[in-house]
Formats: sequence, structure tokens, C-alpha cells
Amino acid sequence: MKLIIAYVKPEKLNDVKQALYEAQIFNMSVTNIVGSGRQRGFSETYRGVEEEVNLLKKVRLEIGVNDDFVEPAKKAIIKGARTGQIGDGVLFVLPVEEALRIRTGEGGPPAMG
Amino acid sequence: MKLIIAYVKPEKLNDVKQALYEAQIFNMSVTNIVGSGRQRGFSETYRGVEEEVNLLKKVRLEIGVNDDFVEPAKKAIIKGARTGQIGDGVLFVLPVEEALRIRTGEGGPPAMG
Amino acid sequence: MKLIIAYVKPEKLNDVKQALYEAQIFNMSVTNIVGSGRQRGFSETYRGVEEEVNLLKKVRLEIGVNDDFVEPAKKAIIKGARTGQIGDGVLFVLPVEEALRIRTGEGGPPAMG
Amino acid sequence: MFKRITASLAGLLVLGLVYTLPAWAEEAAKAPKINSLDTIWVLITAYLVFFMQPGFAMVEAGLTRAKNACNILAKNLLDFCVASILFFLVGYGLMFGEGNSFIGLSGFGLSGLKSTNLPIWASWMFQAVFCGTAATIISGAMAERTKFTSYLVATALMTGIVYPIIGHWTWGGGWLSKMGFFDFAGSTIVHGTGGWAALMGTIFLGPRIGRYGPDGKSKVIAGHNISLAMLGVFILWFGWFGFNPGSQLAASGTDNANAIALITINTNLAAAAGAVVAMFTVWAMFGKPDLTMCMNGALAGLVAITAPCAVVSPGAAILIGAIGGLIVVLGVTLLDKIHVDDPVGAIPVHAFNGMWGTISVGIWGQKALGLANNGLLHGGGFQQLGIQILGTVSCALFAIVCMGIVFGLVKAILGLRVSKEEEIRGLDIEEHGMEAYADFQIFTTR
Amino acid sequence: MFKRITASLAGLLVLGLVYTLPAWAEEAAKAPKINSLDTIWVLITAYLVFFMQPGFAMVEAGLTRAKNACNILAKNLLDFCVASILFFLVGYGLMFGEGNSFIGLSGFGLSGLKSTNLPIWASWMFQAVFCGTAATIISGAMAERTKFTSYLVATALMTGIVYPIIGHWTWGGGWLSKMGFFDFAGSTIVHGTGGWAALMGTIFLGPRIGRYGPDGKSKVIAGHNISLAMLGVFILWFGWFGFNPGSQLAASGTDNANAIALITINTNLAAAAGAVVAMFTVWAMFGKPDLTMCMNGALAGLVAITAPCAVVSPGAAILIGAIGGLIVVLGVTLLDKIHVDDPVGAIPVHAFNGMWGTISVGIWGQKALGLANNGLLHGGGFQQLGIQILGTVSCALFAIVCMGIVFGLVKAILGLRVSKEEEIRGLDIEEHGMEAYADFQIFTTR
Amino acid sequence: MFKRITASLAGLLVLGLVYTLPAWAEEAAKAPKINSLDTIWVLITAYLVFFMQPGFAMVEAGLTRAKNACNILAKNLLDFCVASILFFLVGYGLMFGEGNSFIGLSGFGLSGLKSTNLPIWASWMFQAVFCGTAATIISGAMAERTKFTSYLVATALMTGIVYPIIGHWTWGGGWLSKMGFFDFAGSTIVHGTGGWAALMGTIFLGPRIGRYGPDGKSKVIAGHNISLAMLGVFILWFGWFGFNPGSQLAASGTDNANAIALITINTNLAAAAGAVVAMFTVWAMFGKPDLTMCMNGALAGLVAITAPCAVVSPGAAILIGAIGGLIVVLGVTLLDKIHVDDPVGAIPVHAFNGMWGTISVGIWGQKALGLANNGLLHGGGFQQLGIQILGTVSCALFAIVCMGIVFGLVKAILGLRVSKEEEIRGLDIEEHGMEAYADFQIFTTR
Ligand SMILES: Nc1ncnc2c1ncn2[C@@H]1O[C@H](COP(=O)(O)OP(=O)(O)O)[C@@H](O)[C@H]1O
Ligand SMILES: Nc1ncnc2c1ncn2[C@@H]1O[C@H](COP(=O)(O)OP(=O)(O)O)[C@@H](O)[C@H]1O
Ligand SMILES: Nc1ncnc2c1ncn2[C@@H]1O[C@H](COP(=O)(O)OP(=O)(O)O)[C@@H](O)[C@H]1O
Repeated sequence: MKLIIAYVKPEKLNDVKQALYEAQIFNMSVTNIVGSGRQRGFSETYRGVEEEVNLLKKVRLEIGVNDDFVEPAKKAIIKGARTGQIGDGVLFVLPVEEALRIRTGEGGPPAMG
Repeated sequence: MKLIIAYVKPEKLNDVKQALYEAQIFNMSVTNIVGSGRQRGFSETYRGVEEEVNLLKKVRLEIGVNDDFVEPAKKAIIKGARTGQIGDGVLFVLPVEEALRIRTGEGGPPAMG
Repeated sequence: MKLIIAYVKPEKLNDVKQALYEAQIFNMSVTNIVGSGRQRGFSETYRGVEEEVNLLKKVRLEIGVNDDFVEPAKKAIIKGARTGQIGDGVLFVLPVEEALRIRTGEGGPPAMG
Repeated sequence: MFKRITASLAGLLVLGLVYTLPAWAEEAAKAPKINSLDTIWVLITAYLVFFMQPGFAMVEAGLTRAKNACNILAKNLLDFCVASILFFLVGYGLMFGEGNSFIGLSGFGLSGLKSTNLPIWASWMFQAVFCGTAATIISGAMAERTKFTSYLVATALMTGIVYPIIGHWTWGGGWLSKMGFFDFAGSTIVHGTGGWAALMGTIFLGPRIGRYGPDGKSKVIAGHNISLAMLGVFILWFGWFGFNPGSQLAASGTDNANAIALITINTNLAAAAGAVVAMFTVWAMFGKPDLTMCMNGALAGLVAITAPCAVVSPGAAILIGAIGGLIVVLGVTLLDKIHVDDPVGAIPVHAFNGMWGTISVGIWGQKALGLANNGLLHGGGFQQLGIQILGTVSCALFAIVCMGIVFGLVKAILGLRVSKEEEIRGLDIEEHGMEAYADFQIFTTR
Repeated sequence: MFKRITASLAGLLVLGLVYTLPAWAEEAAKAPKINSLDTIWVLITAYLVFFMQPGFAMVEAGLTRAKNACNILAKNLLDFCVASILFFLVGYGLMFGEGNSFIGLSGFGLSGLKSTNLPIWASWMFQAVFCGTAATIISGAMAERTKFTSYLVATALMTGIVYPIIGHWTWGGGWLSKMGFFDFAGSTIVHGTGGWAALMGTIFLGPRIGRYGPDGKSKVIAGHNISLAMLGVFILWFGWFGFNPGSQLAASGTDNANAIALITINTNLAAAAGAVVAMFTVWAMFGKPDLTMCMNGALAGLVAITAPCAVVSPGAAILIGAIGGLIVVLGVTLLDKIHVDDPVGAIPVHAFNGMWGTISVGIWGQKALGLANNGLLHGGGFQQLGIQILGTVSCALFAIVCMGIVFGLVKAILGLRVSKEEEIRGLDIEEHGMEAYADFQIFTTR
Repeated sequence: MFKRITASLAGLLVLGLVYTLPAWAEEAAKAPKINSLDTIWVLITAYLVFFMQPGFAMVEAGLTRAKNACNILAKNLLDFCVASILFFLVGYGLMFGEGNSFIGLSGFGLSGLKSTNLPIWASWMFQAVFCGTAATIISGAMAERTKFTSYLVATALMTGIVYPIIGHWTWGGGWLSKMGFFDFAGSTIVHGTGGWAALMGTIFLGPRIGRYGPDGKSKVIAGHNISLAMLGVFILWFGWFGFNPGSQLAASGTDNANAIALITINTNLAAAAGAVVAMFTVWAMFGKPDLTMCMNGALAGLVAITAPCAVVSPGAAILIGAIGGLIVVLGVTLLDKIHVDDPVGAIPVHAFNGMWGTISVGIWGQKALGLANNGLLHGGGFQQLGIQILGTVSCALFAIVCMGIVFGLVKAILGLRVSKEEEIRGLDIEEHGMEAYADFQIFTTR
């Protein structure tokens, strides 16, 4: 059981979702975030004052998958999110010790069916 | 030391909080998320165009607990969040290698007092 | 490869960012959260009804770093976030099994350059 | 559902045509003593009163939750539209047509009604926006849990029948006017009727989920957009300069000029006093100057001065408004105690202060300003005061009974309240299939 | 870019001075039969029409995405400013100056124009806000993807040249007025012109990214602030009480008083009917009462009644508005089918209903109310109807052709549309370097 | 705190009563040459000026942060309420009562004041809303860090004493009017007073935390709701059609009709020019057309034309407004350089342009339009120009000194500024115990 965390461009969210669905992965959680990475920000001028905005809007996906789904998930995310331009983001795979479906209480792999 | 991540229905947040307090767990972090899982979404029609909304509003809890608190925490979350209907959500337990209280710098279990 | 999760006071975000930059750490993701911990909340009265607000606005940082960057990162966060007053927050270090830069597909440490 | 309504609507439109052609014919023909100055005064003030609609809409939307915003806005738009059409076809006739001292029975679709110093169309317009105001008051108190269709049906009955009858009693030359009951711009007739109807609706509905804990302790359900609510209050205040001064229904000549000027200053001072006193009251009672209570205070002052504005001095206006500000804060707290859940404070503002304002005529009213008898403090004794109390109480009772029946029937036939799930998810998605703030991240934990 | 514009602007200001000193001189001298009552009526209604600007701004901003809010607001502010100045220097002369039956050719900067029952300044003000309205209609349909400078240039050409010419044909004593074409307050002249220009702009632009899937299926791009949009609609309705009744351009005397009162009631009833019918239509077609469609319905009713408001009965007004409400819902669906992406429904509201309203004059218009001939249903046969159709079609064609050229040129020279990246990130950051809601967490996934 | 205030308030209300009964008595009795047309004109325009209150409220709230929205709204509501009551009890007497050429000393509570062509109540109402405007200007510049009670006390002193005295000098027949100083609708008297008071307040307060980095570099603190701010600007523009044309205080007769029409067109053109020039200026200086600067530009044009609107030609109005638009952008930048933190630009808009507008009377003013002497460009030489400069400078100095004392005292006794913690968390929670946008996820990292 793993937890995949991916940061992608907001406008790519739908493509990523699509790609994941095609890979038979339907369960995920999405958060609005701001992030800084290689991509440099943009500068706003407000009432004559200039400022460099270096935290850009991104979307964070969290996907808990059984070990055999890790590779397909990664592929799907890359397929959906990659533009080749700076700012595409990164993904992390974290170990999960236990998973539980609240409604049923069932645990372990099936939880993520 | 573990990090429990749970996704629950927004309207159940208060019950979960209550249940956690009763289990002597007072520290937590809560995030607004949208998620997709077993629960199917609803369809909006806006100006004659219909669309299936399949990312539903959920709440994400993050609770760092000492190992002996994991079971009570899980029980509390299930107690507070379960409605028995689809959409109740899931929880994950992740290993934490180190924990640190910023104010005091103290680490390890006590950090989560 | 580790993932550092830190919860800090919103108004300290800039200081933390500054401290991290000085430590040559430029990549991070930031989320708006509400949290409860040692710090007690405040009470609102709205139209004559009083209520205790115990989920306070905090900011959550997520930083994926190579193992040799963990210590500098922790130091930087503490340097930037500590006020010595209750509510300064906590940080967790989680193990990361794999990291991947979506744009290039390159994985492992370099991913976090 | 809508099928039936559409059908009836079609009929209604045809009628509209039938009715009004003759009506117009008569008009264009003769309209002797029409006064242009009076006409533009009444039309412009009618426009200002119309503008109170967005005022109510913004206050009600702002003081409720984001997930129900579209729904409350839709109610505010559609109830005015329905009221306009019904008041044209039926209401105006019941209110001002020839009839008995209880109800008017002619002039439907304005046919056969004569012009006065104003073209009949102008008189209708001014009365129509008043009717719309009475209707809109209800939506706020019943916000966040009422079925859209049920609400529309209830307001249709209220604006088509109940309000016109109450109006007829005083402004249509009915029994209250014969008694010398004085309600200049409608503290009782417009605001009271709306407010008491709102009370009945709220009782039939019950409180919103989560408003009162299992232990009965009240919980905060904060409004989602105080900026909009504040804007709404200012718009209402602005519109009230149409509501009260316009009710003089004339502007030409020294007396009318003096009257509308006095009414204007009284209206403004009462509102100001209401807001200030409400602020200090809530500050004293709960430790902080709650802005939403200050808003209610200004509105309370405005509602209170609506009946007496033409027959009291500015000093009295300050007092009447100030007491209104006190009443509204205590009223909100009282309703909360007895678990009547009125999200926007419509009942204390319109019902309680409508009554207070009407009664205050009997206290500070002045014969020299055109009242039948002097008020209590001007040595007129209790006569006018008695009439005022009788009048406002009878109107309140009639509104309570009629709307009780209306809401009872609607509840029985259509159901008044949305399901628990709809209420939790929000009426916007369930009833309208849309969200008010699609781009914003909203908390739905409440 | 702005350098060149600044330069021309400087020139323009000086001209402004030159032009108007003589102009004023003449004025102050003689202004015989000026009527004060008419003057304040026209000025106050002009103020109400001005207030329609924020109405449009709130509707257009509310029905589009948060990331483009500053941009659409800036367009609404600046197009009115540019229109005001150009209409003063050039437009008014082209529209009302001495000339031939196609165009006016004197009175630039108002120099040499005479006062009527109104001071020339008052006449200008009333016409200027109408011109501003025509301009502002476009921005909504072209929202979320149009370059700021290109938009300003296009509106400058439209308000400075195209609109005044069309206006001259009817209100300036041109060929259409000679034919007996009747467009009381501008269903065709103001709303039609704006609406058809909007259509051309939208076609030249193409739909927003993501509005239509690869499969051609339409996708929802929901507005970001329905509360603001609702406020905007109410403001527009309020402003329309200036737009239509003010167009009588007089208030003194029984006939004028009757007229403005009739116009007022017709305007209100048509709007109400439009909203109600639109609600039931969308309810029937798509299962839920979409609030944004109800809003469009009210506006449709208002646009439709703008031409006939003075010459039809209130019953007819209800029908005209009701049909308008139907047209707007069908229109929105139709445009969606043919992939014309009009985020706010400006084209169905202003173009389609502008045409419908103008034609309806030929159906329900009444000679007794001042129309040249009776309409079809009043036994006048097809004569007036024919003229109406001819007039509205010719104006539409002229607007389509001219604005087609304008947008074509602008596209060729400056480019009409922002880059894909700008559109995705939002025009606020790219074009104005700022965000509308800095403190709020916004979804940018759409 | 509030205990004491409540007490004094109680007294005040009783006084209100005492004062005005006689006052009214006199009135109702005789009011010879009252003119109805003038009365409705002044009342309606007074309503429009009142409506500027929400205009200011929306601009100030929109251009500051969400965490302080309730607080700024509360200040805008309450300062008007307090101003209304004090201006009734004290202010109007000091401004227009019999007295010396420095101050009026009778007519408190309006007792003993006579009607003119307007009922005394109408005159009061018109002046009261002007007083409210002057008060409200301050809150914007002092936003996001000023204690609520301290603010209320300061505005009470300003509206009760300082403003009426300055007003008396010119409009109350004081020494400046004797000198021939001309400030038609109050560029100096209303906007200057408010603007200079704002400057003092801002200086006494110091900048917001985080506005200037340790290195002294300015940081962006963006407004939280540009849509609301834009709405506010449009509302202000709309209200200005009451502010300037209403200041003619009459509408009957050809001359008045001409005057109010000329004032209207001048007001509109100056605002338009101000916005356009501000846009190009900021565009040239900082690379992008900052919408908030365009807004300030429109307001700058309006403030600038307020003094000369009745005595200059439309061409001159365009120039005056255009220069105003330039001044406001430079002014904002200048204040930023010297670290005077004015979140909404109130000082450049009202103080700088108030002065500019007053001076411009001496440049483009025309004797033929009723000015004492021709302005510089009309061959009148420097006389009027000199008087204008003297007048506006003396008023500015007086305002600066008085408000300096007021803010100094308030700071010493009550403290002007909230604590660092309150400021960081936001004034809404600390001062009012509530949030403006409970349902929205807000960034509090700034
Ligand atoms: N080490 C990291 N820890 C946390 N988030 C990161 C990290 N690296 C990148 N991100 C997230 O990914 C987003 C894109 O990263 P960026 O470096 O700009 O993309 P790219 O790698 O394609 O240049 C960042 O805005 C941030 O939100
Ligand atoms: N594998 C997963 N990874 C991440 N989030 C998940 C996962 N499964 C469920 N969730 C979260 O839990 C929420 C509820 O899941 P759902 O399957 O609808 O509940 P249930 O299991 O009761 O049917 C989802 O909306 C999503 O936010
Ligand atoms: N065990 C925990 N799990 C998750 N989040 C936590 C935990 N402890 C603290 N937090 C986060 O840190 C924030 C600050 O914690 P708090 O205890 O108030 O700080 P301090 O430790 O300085 O008193 C909390 O609001 C919460 O968001």
C-alpha cells in the first residue's frame, strides 16, 4: 500500500484525472496549493508597487494505491501532467502502513479497490 | 510515531473532532479538499449545459500521534465519521521518522503530548 | 529522500520561506489549513450567540528533500517560524520511497535539485 | 409542477391583455387634474422603492451561507416578479377597488379605475413596489431551508390576497381608516404584514439543522458575505427615501414640499439613531459591537419611523428610531431563546418594530402636522394611542391567521422544507443545480 | 501603444476646449422655451441610465471567472469613459447635427447646437449614457479572452462612429424616421446595435478554451459570483426606469405625465413576465430553475419592451416580455449549439430581443397612444409591422457589416485575442498585473 | 467606555426633542416662497449624495484586506450615523446659524432657522449628507489599523465642530465668501477637509505592518475585492450627480435648468477624462493599466470638478479632470515614497485634487457663468486665482491643525492604533468578534 503525492499544474488536473480513470484508478483527493520550484514566478504591480510572486498556484493530488497500482498511477500522472515546460511538478511515493475504509471498516488492499 | 490521514464528509467534521477530544487527542490539522471515490457525484446544469461533478467536497484530517494512540485515534475517527452511506471516506496510517515541536524544539513522542 | 511536513503560523510564512531560501531550499508546497493544538482558540459572538473557535488558521508546508538536506531544512523552519509563543506549530519528517520530476521523468535525489 | 403553473400563467397573460385594453382606453381619454410634478415625484420615489429589492436580496444573501446564496437570490427576484403580475391582475383591485370596508372588489387589471392627481399607472407602480417589499421580507426569515416552489406559492397567495386585504382596511378606505387609524407609509401594513408572515413561516419550518445543539444551546451560523449585507442595508436606507417621502403621493405646493422634507429628515435621523443605539446595546450585552446588529438597528429605525414620519418632529424621530434599535437587539435575543430561527432578523426588524412604530404615532404624533388627534405626549390623551394599538394588533392577527393557513396548506400539499440531505449540501445545488461561487474554495463544514 | 494613444488624447483635450467655448457662449445667451420640469426629469433619468454601467459590470463580472474579473471591470469602466469623451467631441454631432438623412455633419463638441425644451447639455447627457450602454453590451459577450487595448479601440470606433450613424437614421431625423419607423427607447438602436456588434466580436474571437470539448460537447464554465450578477440585474432593472420613461424627454403636462406612467408600468411588467417565463422554460427544458437564466429573462423583457413601451397596453407588455423570456432561453441554447460562446448571454438578450421588441411594436402598437399606424392586432394591418421589420433588419445589417470591418481590422492590426497561456492563467494577471480577490483561495483548474 | 457614551447619547436624544419642537412649530406656521420644484430637486439629489456612503464603503472595503472588512464597513456606517445626529444637534447651527464671519452660533437642533426657497428640513438634509461624506473620507486612509472607538470619537469631533466651521467660512457667509472665494460644491470644503484630516490621521497612525520592508522598500498589500471596489466607484460617480448638480440648490427657471445641465455634463466629462488619463499614466509609469488607479482617476476627476463645475465649459472640465487623473497617480506614488500609508488613495483623491479643483476655478472660471471675476485663461488675470489659492490653503491648514490636535488627543487618551497582534489577526475578529467571509477560505499570510 502506497500513498502517491503529486503536484501538477491546475489546468492539467482534468487530463490527469482522465489518465487515472483510464488506468482504472478512481479514488483520489485533490487540494489547492501554492508552490515554488524551478519555475520562476511572475511580477505584479499594484498601485505602483512591484512585487515578485514566487508561490504559484498548483494542484496537489493524493492517491492511495495498492503496490501493484503504483506504476500505472505514476505513468498516468506523467501522461496527464507533462507539458515539457518548467513547472510541471513532481511526485512522491510514500509508504502506507495501514489503510481503512471508514464506511465498512475493512482494511488493507481491498480498501482501495 | 505515526501520521494518520483521514478523508471524511465535511458535515461530520465536528463529530470527528468531538470523538477525538473524548479520546484525549487534541492536536490535528484540517484541510478542505475535493475527492473522488466510490461515491458518484451529482450533475449541475448551468445555462443549459449539463455537467457531471465527480470531485466532491471533503475534509482531510492529519493527526500525528504516538504509536499507542493510533488505535484510539482510528476508533474515534470511525465513530465520528461513519454514516454507513457511500462517501464516508478512508484513512491511512503513515510512518513518521521524526517529530518536532517548533516552539520548544523538543522532539519525539512528547512532541505530540 | 524525506518529506518534511510543517505547520506554522500564517504570518510567519514569509520568514520561513526566507530561511529556507538561505538554506538553498527553493522547492516547497504550501497549503492553507486550520488546526488545533496546544494553542486555545478565540471566541466569536455573532448576533448574540457566543462560540469558541478552536480550529485556528495555520499554514502547512511540504518539502521533499534529500537526506542531507533534512537537518538544514529543519533548522531553517525553526529559525523562521519560532516566536516562542504557543501556537508555533510542529514538524514531521516522513520517509519517501521514490521521487520523480514529472517534466523530465528523472527520479531520485536529483529530482529535488 | 411547473407544467400546471405554466398553464395557469398562460391564462393569466391572456387575461392581462383582456383586462387592460379597455382600462387603457378610458385612461387616455380623460385624466383631468393630473399634476406633472406630483407624477414625477411619485414615479421617482417608486423607482427608489423598487431598488429596495436588491437591498433585501443582498442583506438576506449576505447573512446566510454561501451554499444557499443562489436560492435566496432567486426567491428575491421571483417573488417580486410574481407579485408584480398578480398585483396588477388582482391585488390592486382588492386593495383599492370599489367594495366594502373589508375588501375591494373591482378594478382588476386596473380596468375602470380613475386617475387622481396621478395617472392610475403611477399609483399602481408605487403600490406595486410596496407589495413587493412585503413579499420579500419573508424570504429572509425562512432562508436556507425552504423549498423554492413552496415559497413561490406562499408569496403568490400573500401578495395576491392577504396583503391587499390588509392594505384595503387603511389605504383603501376600509374600516381602519374610518376609525382614524394612521399608518403613513406602512409600518404595520407593509412591514408588519411581511414580518408576521415571516414569523408564521419560520414557526412552520422549524430551525435550520445545527442552529441549536442537542442541549438546546444556540450555535453560530455566520453569514457568508458581510460586505454584501452592508451594501444591502445602505441600499435599503437609500430606498427608504422613496418609501416614506414618496408616500406623501404629492410634492406640489408649500405644504407638500414641507411635508416631504420633514419626512426625509425624520427618516434619516431615525435610521441613524437606530444603528447607534443597537451598537451600544449589543456592545453592552455581548462585549463587542456586532456589525450585523448595527445593520438591523438602522433597519429597525427605518421601519419604526415609517408610520409616524409625517406627523412627528425630528427630535421624536430620533427617539423612535433609538427605541427601535433597542427593540431589535432584544428581539433577536428573545427569538433565539425560544428557538425561532430567523437568520437575518426579519421578524424583530419588521414585525416588532412595525408594531412599535405604529404605536409611537399615538405617543409623539401631532395634530398640527395632520394627525386626527394629538399623541399622548402632546396632550392628546390615549385616544389615538388606543386606535393605533387596535389597528396594528388587528392587522398582525389577520396576517398571522391567514399566513398560518397558507403555510399550513402549502406544507400539507407541497411540503415546506427541503430534505435533510439537501439542506446539508446546500439548496443551490439541489434546487438550482448550480453554485454561487464556483471559483472560490468554500467551507461546507457548517 | 499607449504613447500613440496618449498623444491623440492630448490633442483631443485641446480640441475639447476649442470646440466648446463658443458652444457655451451661444447657449448661455439664449435658451428660450426651456422647461425646468422636463429638464430635471431628463437629468434624473439620465443619472439612472448612467447607473446601468455598474449593472452591466456586475452582471458580466459575476457570470465570468474570478481570474478575469479585473479585466472585465476595467473594460466596463473605460469603455464608458472613452465613449463619453468621443460622443462629446464627435458622436453627438454625427447623430443629431445638421446633415443628410444618413448622417449628421455638424455640432461637434456641441458647438452651434440649440437648446429645445431641454438645455443642450441635458440632451447630450441623456444621449451619452445611451451610447455608453450600447458600448458596454459588447464586453460581456467577448469576455475572458479579448485583448484590453483591442477592445478599447473597437469600442472607440463603435461609439464614435457606428452607433451615432444608426442613431441618426431614427432619432436624428434620418431616413428611417421619415419612413415612420418607431423605436421608442432603442430596442434596435441601442440594444440591437450593441447586441449585433457583440455577435460579430464573438465570432471573430472564437470560443473560450475549454468551452467546447474535442467532441464538440459544450462544457460548463460557471460564473464566479452569482450574488454580484443578481445585484447587477436589479441595478439594470432600476436603471431601465430611467432608460424608458426618460426617453419621453418631457414630463410636464397631462399627456407627458400619463405617458411616463404608462411606460413605467409597462417596463416593470415586461421584466417580471420575462423572468417568470424564462424560469419555467429553463425548468421545463433542463429540469431546474437556473437563476442565471431567470436573470437573462428579466433583462430580455426589459430589452423587448424598450421599443414599444410607450405605445402598448400593460397587458401587451406582459405578453411582449413573456415572449422575450422564452426567446432568451432558446437563444442561449441555440448559440451554444452553433458554438458561439457568449458567456453572459448578451446576444440573446440584446440582439434577439432587441429585434423582437422592435417588431412587437407592429403587432400590439396603438395609434391612440401616438404610433403612426395601429399594429396588427389593433387592425392596422401589416404596414407598421413591415416598417418595423425593415428598420430593425437594416440597422442590424449595418451594425453587423460595420463592426465586422472594425473587428476585422483590429484583429489584423492589433490582434483581438490574448495568448493561450494568458487565457489559461487569467487576463487579470497578464493584462493588469493584479488579482481581483487576493485574499481568497481560488480554483484555477478551469 | 460605551457606558459613558450611552449616557451622553441619552442626553442628546432628549435635547433633540427639546430643540426641535419649537423649531418645527415656527416652520409649519410660515414658509412663504418655498418652491416645490426646487425642493424635490434638492431632496432627490440629497438622496443621491447619501448613496455615496455605500460607494465609499465598498471602495474602502474592496481595496483593503478581507480580515478587516467588517471593521471598515462598520466605520462607514457608524460615522454617518453619528455625523447625522451631531450635525442636526450642533453642526448645522455652527455652519449656517447667525454668528460672526468665523463661526455660526445659533440654530442648534434647527431651532429658529427660516426656510428659503427650500424647507429648512430639505436644506439640512442636503448639508447633512455632505457632512457625512467629509467624515467617511478619513476611514479609508486610516484603514486596517485604527481602533474602532478612537475612530468614532475623532469623526464625531470632526463632523460636529471642524467641518462646520470650515463650511461656515464659505457657505455660511463667513470671511472667505466675503472675499469672493468660490467652491461650488466643495472641492475644498468637503473633500479637502476630509482629505487633509485623512493625511493627519495616517501620519499619527503610521503605516500598516508589512507595508514597508526593513529596507524601506514598499510591499504590495493588495485589496481583497476589486469587484466591490469597482462597484463603489460607479456608485460614487452616480452619487456625484447629486453632489454637484444638487448644489445649485434650485432647478426652477431657465437659468437654473441651464446650470444644472451644464454641471451634469462637466461632472461626467471630468470623471471620464480623469480615468482615461490615470490609466495611461500608470500604464506608462509601471507598464500595466492598474484598475485601482483608473478608479482613483475617475474619483480624482470628480473631486477636481466639484469646485468649478458651474463656472467652466465642458472642454475645460475635460482638462481639469485629465490633470486630476495625472495628479492622483503621481500623488499615490509620492505618498508611497515618503511612507505615508494610504491604502485606498484617499489623500491624493480628496486632498490633492480638492486643492487642484479649487485652484482651477481661478484658471478656467468664467464671469459669464456667474463667477466674480474671469479666470486666468479668460483674461481675468490672477485675482480670482489668488483668492482661490488663499482660500483652499487656509482651509487645508485649518483642517490640518484642528485634526492634528484631535488625533493627538485621541491618541494620548484612547490610543489610535490596535495592537500588533490584533492587526496581524485582523480587526474583524478582535474588534467585532466576527469574520466578513465565514464560508470562504481566506489567506491570512499577509
Ligand atoms: N521538493 C519539493 N517539495 C514539495 N513540493 C515541490 C517540490 N518540488 C516541486 N514541488 C511542487 O511542484 C511544483 C512545480 O515544481 P517545479 O520545480 O516548478 O516544476 P518543474 O520541476 O517542472 O520545474 C512547485 O510549485 C511545488 O508546488
Ligand atoms: N485511494 C484514495 N486515495 C486518496 N483519497 C481517497 C482514496 N479513496 C477515497 N479517498 C477520499 O475519500 C473520499 C470518500 O471516498 P469514497 O470511496 O466516496 O467513500 P466510501 O469508501 O465510503 O465510498 C473521496 O472523496 C476521496 O477524497
Ligand atoms: N499532532 C499533530 N498533528 C497534526 N497537526 C498538529 C499536531 N500538533 C500540532 N499541529 C498543528 O500545529 C498547529 C500549532 O500547534 P500548537 O500545539 O498550537 O503549537 P504549539 O505546539 O507551539 O503550542 C496546530 O494548529 C495544528 O495545525
